[in-house]
Amino acid sequence: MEGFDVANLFVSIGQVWTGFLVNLGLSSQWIAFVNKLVAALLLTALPVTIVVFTIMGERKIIGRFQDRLGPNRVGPYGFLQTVPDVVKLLTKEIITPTNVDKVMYNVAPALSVIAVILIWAVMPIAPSMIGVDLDIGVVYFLAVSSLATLAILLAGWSSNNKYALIAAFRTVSQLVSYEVPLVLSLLVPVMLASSLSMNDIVQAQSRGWFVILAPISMLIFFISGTAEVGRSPFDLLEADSEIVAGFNIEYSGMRFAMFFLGEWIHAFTFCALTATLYFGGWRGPFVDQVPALGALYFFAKMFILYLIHIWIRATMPRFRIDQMLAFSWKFLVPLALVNVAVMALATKLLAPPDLSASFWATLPRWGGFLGVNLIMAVGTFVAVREVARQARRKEEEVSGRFGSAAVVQE
Amino acid sequence: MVPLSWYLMVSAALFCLGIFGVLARRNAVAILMGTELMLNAANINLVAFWRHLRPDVMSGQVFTLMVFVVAAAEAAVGLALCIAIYSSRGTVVVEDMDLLKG
Amino acid sequence: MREALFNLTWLIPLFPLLAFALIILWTHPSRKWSTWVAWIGIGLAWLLGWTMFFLSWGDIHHLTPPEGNHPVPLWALPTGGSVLKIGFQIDTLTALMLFMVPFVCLMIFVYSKGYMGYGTEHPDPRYSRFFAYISLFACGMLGLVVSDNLLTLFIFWEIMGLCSYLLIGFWYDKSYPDPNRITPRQAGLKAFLTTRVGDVIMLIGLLLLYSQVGSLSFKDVFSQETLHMLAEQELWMPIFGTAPVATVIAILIFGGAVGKSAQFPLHVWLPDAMEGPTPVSALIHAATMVSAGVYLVARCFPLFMAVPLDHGGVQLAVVAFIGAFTALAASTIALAQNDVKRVLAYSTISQLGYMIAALGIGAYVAAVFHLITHAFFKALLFLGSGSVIHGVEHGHHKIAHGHHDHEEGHFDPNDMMNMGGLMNKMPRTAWTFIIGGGALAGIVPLAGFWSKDEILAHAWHEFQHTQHFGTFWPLFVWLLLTVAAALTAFYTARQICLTFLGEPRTEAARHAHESPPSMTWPLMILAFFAVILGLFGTPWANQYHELVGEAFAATPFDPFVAGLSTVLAVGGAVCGWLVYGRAPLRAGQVDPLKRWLGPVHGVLENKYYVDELYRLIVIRPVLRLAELCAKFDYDWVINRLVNTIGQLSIRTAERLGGLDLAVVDGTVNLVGRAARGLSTLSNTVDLKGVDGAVNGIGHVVKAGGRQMRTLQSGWVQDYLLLAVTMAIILLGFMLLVLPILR
Amino acid sequence: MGISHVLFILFSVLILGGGVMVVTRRNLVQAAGALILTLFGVAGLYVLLEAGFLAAVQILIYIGAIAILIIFAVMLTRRLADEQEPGLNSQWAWALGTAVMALAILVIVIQGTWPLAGGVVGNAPPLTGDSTSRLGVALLSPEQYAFPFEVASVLLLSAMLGAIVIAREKRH
Repeated sequence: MEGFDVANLFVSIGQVWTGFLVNLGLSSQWIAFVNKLVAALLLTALPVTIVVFTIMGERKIIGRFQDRLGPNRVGPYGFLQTVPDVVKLLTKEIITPTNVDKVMYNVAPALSVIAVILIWAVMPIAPSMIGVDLDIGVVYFLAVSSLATLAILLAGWSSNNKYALIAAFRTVSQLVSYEVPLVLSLLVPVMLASSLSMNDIVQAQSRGWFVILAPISMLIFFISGTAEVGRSPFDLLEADSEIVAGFNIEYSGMRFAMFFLGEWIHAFTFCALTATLYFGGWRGPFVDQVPALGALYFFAKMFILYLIHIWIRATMPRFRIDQMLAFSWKFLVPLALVNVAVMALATKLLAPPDLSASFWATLPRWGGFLGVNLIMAVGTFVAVREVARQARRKEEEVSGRFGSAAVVQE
Repeated sequence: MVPLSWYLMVSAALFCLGIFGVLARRNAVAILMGTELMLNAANINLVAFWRHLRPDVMSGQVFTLMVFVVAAAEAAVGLALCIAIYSSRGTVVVEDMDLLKG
Repeated sequence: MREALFNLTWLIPLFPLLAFALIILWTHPSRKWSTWVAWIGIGLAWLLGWTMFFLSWGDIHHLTPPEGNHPVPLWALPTGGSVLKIGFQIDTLTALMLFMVPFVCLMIFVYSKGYMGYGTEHPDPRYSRFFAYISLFACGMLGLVVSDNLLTLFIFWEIMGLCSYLLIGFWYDKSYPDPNRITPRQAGLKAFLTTRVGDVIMLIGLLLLYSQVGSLSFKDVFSQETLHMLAEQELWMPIFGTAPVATVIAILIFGGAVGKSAQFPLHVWLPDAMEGPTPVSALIHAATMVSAGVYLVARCFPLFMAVPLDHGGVQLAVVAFIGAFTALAASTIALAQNDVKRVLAYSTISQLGYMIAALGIGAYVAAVFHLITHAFFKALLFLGSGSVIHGVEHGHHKIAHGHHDHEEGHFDPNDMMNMGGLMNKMPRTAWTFIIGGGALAGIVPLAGFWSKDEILAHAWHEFQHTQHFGTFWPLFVWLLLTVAAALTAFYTARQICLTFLGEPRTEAARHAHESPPSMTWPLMILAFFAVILGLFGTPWANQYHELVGEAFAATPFDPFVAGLSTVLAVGGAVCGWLVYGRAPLRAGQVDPLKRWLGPVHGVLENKYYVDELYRLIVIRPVLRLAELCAKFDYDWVINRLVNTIGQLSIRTAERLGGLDLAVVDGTVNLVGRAARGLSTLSNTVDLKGVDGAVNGIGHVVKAGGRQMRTLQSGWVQDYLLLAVTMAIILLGFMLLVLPILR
Repeated sequence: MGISHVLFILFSVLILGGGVMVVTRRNLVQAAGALILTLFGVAGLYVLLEAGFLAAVQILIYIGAIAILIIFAVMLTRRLADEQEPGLNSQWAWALGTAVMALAILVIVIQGTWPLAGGVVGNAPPLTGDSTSRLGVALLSPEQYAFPFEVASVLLLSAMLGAIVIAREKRH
């Protein structure tokens, strides 16, 4: 117990736990095995635990946004509302419609949760606190999150329901479309850190967060992440006014809850990823002295980003499907392509960060990157304005020619 | 370490499954799946040879990546063809397509 | 600084290429933007080109080939076993070409704006496309000039071939009432196919070179060791016997030059290529593309020099002979042409013959000198003729609009017989044209005189001082070229007189007017250069020699030759004036030359019937062969074949059966009835056995054919199954059975 | 027999079982699902072969893109009647014979060079350095595979354009 160090909280807890196992008389192989098992369990439990709080928090906050109280019956200020909800979902009858493809119907909800939880395996939560520091962490996360697409497709198809199938088609086209700008914007932090490992990317941000070096890339990532998660304004996968409910229309009870769970975990997981890739992850003041603080910073950043998420959700109306696809292919993808090219050039031209250099010596580099991003932003703005003007001109031409008819139609 | 021959055997079996799929399935999309199996079998071989014989030269992995590219291109074009054929003939059953009959 | 600038060499062809891409992809809807993009592209190339030229003038010793050139390696492609290096280079020859090519191109680009009718009511419908094509064309020529290896040279060479096809056939929808007259579409095809013959020969040469040397970069190929090695090695060929490899390669590469530079016997495309718009004629067929052939020979000159004549190196003699022959023959044809551009076309062929012949007798500097001066004054002449045509066409439009009567079914603005008296209507065009004509004719002191004189002097000098006395070819070349010089002066005078002097012979010529400034300014600038360029190459202070010919001995000034050529040029011109200028032709009057030469004139007018000969011995057999192949393909497909064989077999079987019957019976009858039993038996055997067998074969074949038909089920999987099964059986045989057998 | 052998057998079962289902299932969506199992197994083999990047890319490209594309195509070209029709064509017995023959030849050849009885422990040279970064260097250095890499990108682009052109609905 003499080595217990509050600064290295998690390491210390690990030591205590290992000591406990040694006392039980286990061999070192078994200890490693048990440790891995426990770590996996904890990593699985972590997002599932967080989601309980985020659901509650989101409902409260959205309530405030919409000028109402939100849940306020169970517990103090309604803070325990989630508990009866979960109980209700667990105890509901599980209905399996006839003529469904049994295997896929049952696999799909689980897959949708697994795909999201697997991402947490490479998430650096605090210094030296990461499930597994894969040297291809970023590619791993991309690969794993592509499974969520599969889950949705399988669910939609196996339900043997037209609406579910159509919803699945729409969803998949949305997810596939937004995966392109997502991956392209992701290349920028990878280039800046010159590593695919999540841990290395966090380490590389010791001299400043990547959001300062590459704000446009961060915006693209955040927007397409929102679309990947399928939250407002991209929540077309459950556009109840158009396709009844979405790909999960035939699911009930716990199976439905799994989709629900997967989506919510996915939402804040993306916030966590944004925090890791662009906002320095667990980096913050005094982390080098007190590593345990890292987890605090990490979760704080994640929740702040999630707050923005909720804010957007409460404010923005839903996209129409063609608008949504056009936004990805005609705006985000070209911008992301230009962004990658320009940032690659900038990374090549502006000297790589010298960790020993003083803060002031690194300023020109930051300034250069910021300037480049500013130029891109202005260019984008000008281009979009020009396109919009042309579209308006064309529209005026048309309405000038068919002016009365258009008015009548409206 | 698993010996090289195991990988080769699995890959050979997968390849022959692919051959069978390509030759015996009626549906064009299923035939495409068969080709994917064959490509994967080749990939297993490439990576296994890379790891067991020459891990210092990256040719094996590079070739695998090239096969990925080719597979993606092949899937895109092949499936586009399937859809085009379906929209013009109403079927993707290969046996129904015999315009070249002698 | 200098090094850094030389490293930018690769940008020179890039600018026109970018212009091409920009126009094709984006700016083509706007004529204004397309014009500017093309101008800026070639203008930048011109600025860079002249920078390189003047830099290298100050750096001659650093850049003199073959050892000293400035390479700009760009890219190394791993290709199988070897690495393909692609790059650019600057040496003195390249620098000189960079002086000429982009500038002349720029002039032509500026001129094209007016010629293609920018800003008028009837601009060319494919105006922007025209600028895109000529930009790509300029890219091809510039890239060819700055290439540092024969492979990229060949690639750019082919880009030019493509562009010439596109540009000659630019007015592809044009057709003429006269079915014998070649249309632009056919002319483009003809140019493409004819040069293709030369290109294939050249490609074979390149392959042979690569197989021997293992590299195509100039630096490797023209190094002393390589040349020595190539000269030593012998190559055996079926008909020609053994020859040094260098000779074979040189002659094969020269084949490419023959095609591109329109030398006999592949010259037929160039006159017909005049069907394209006139700036294209100037661009392709005077200043740049045909120069490419000469440039190629000049570039490969070390290879041509590698084997002397007494070691079996006939390549230079071949070059000299073909060049001289072409020079003379083309200039005689030019005498009898009436199309203003066609005269120039044949004169181009003739002048290119001059250069080739000069290279053939070793007058490297003189050839390059003539290449440069000729490019300027021939571009000037072509553009001038374009201006004339433009003016006459406008005159024609004016009267056609006024009267609305098309008395002649088709008016040909190119025909000199329709012109006359244009001197007063288009003074700027006329004077610049006369300057260009003087330069072409070799009048002192215009550019053409100095360069032509140097070639003739070199030939004479070579004849007098040649090492291996007894070879007559320098004298032969000299004679041919001297005669050609006199003829050149004559037909130039004829052309000027017919076009500009006398009275207008048609209404159209009467209403012609001067072309817009964007057309006349290039003319004047080019005329300026046609005057002064020769002064840099006088025998007393030959800058060209200093620039490109360090390695060669200077040609001494020879008053006899200079005097003779001056007398011949002036005499030819005076003759021309006496015939056509003193008493100008009136409308409808017959060309006096036709009277005097009689049937010879007909031969000349029909270009020695070379086209007809080609039609007879090449085109028609090829067409026949193609028809035969088509027939075979259509009629003799497998079903038909099988059925026919089956039927044939049945019929044969019947015949044979009958024959057997008759023969056997007859024999039996002749021998006697004693053997009747035996013969009956024999008969039976024959009927059943032989007949049956023969019939059976027929049946089997027929049935087999029917069976084979079902093989062609149209199911892709059926074919696949067969192919895969066979492949696997073969594989098994090779992997499993063959080792055992072995 | 170590953990890697167990995993190998697991993945092989996944691969071959999936493969058999791919070629025999009448329901094409189920066949596609089986294809995904196979692809997973192959990714697992990559992990065993210490080619982690390839494994991730296999999942990303094959499962995330190609398999989904295939399922899309199945759904877009489906007729309800297809479910009752046989999945195999009339010559499937021949095809089976050919495939078995091929397998026999391959097994004999492999057995001749790398015998299965050579032991359960394979000896591969040790892996030096980070193979992912070495792969990246190999792909982008001009003297190695930069040119094939560029050609591959051109191939992808042209395939994409071709697919769009082919599958686009003709507008009148």
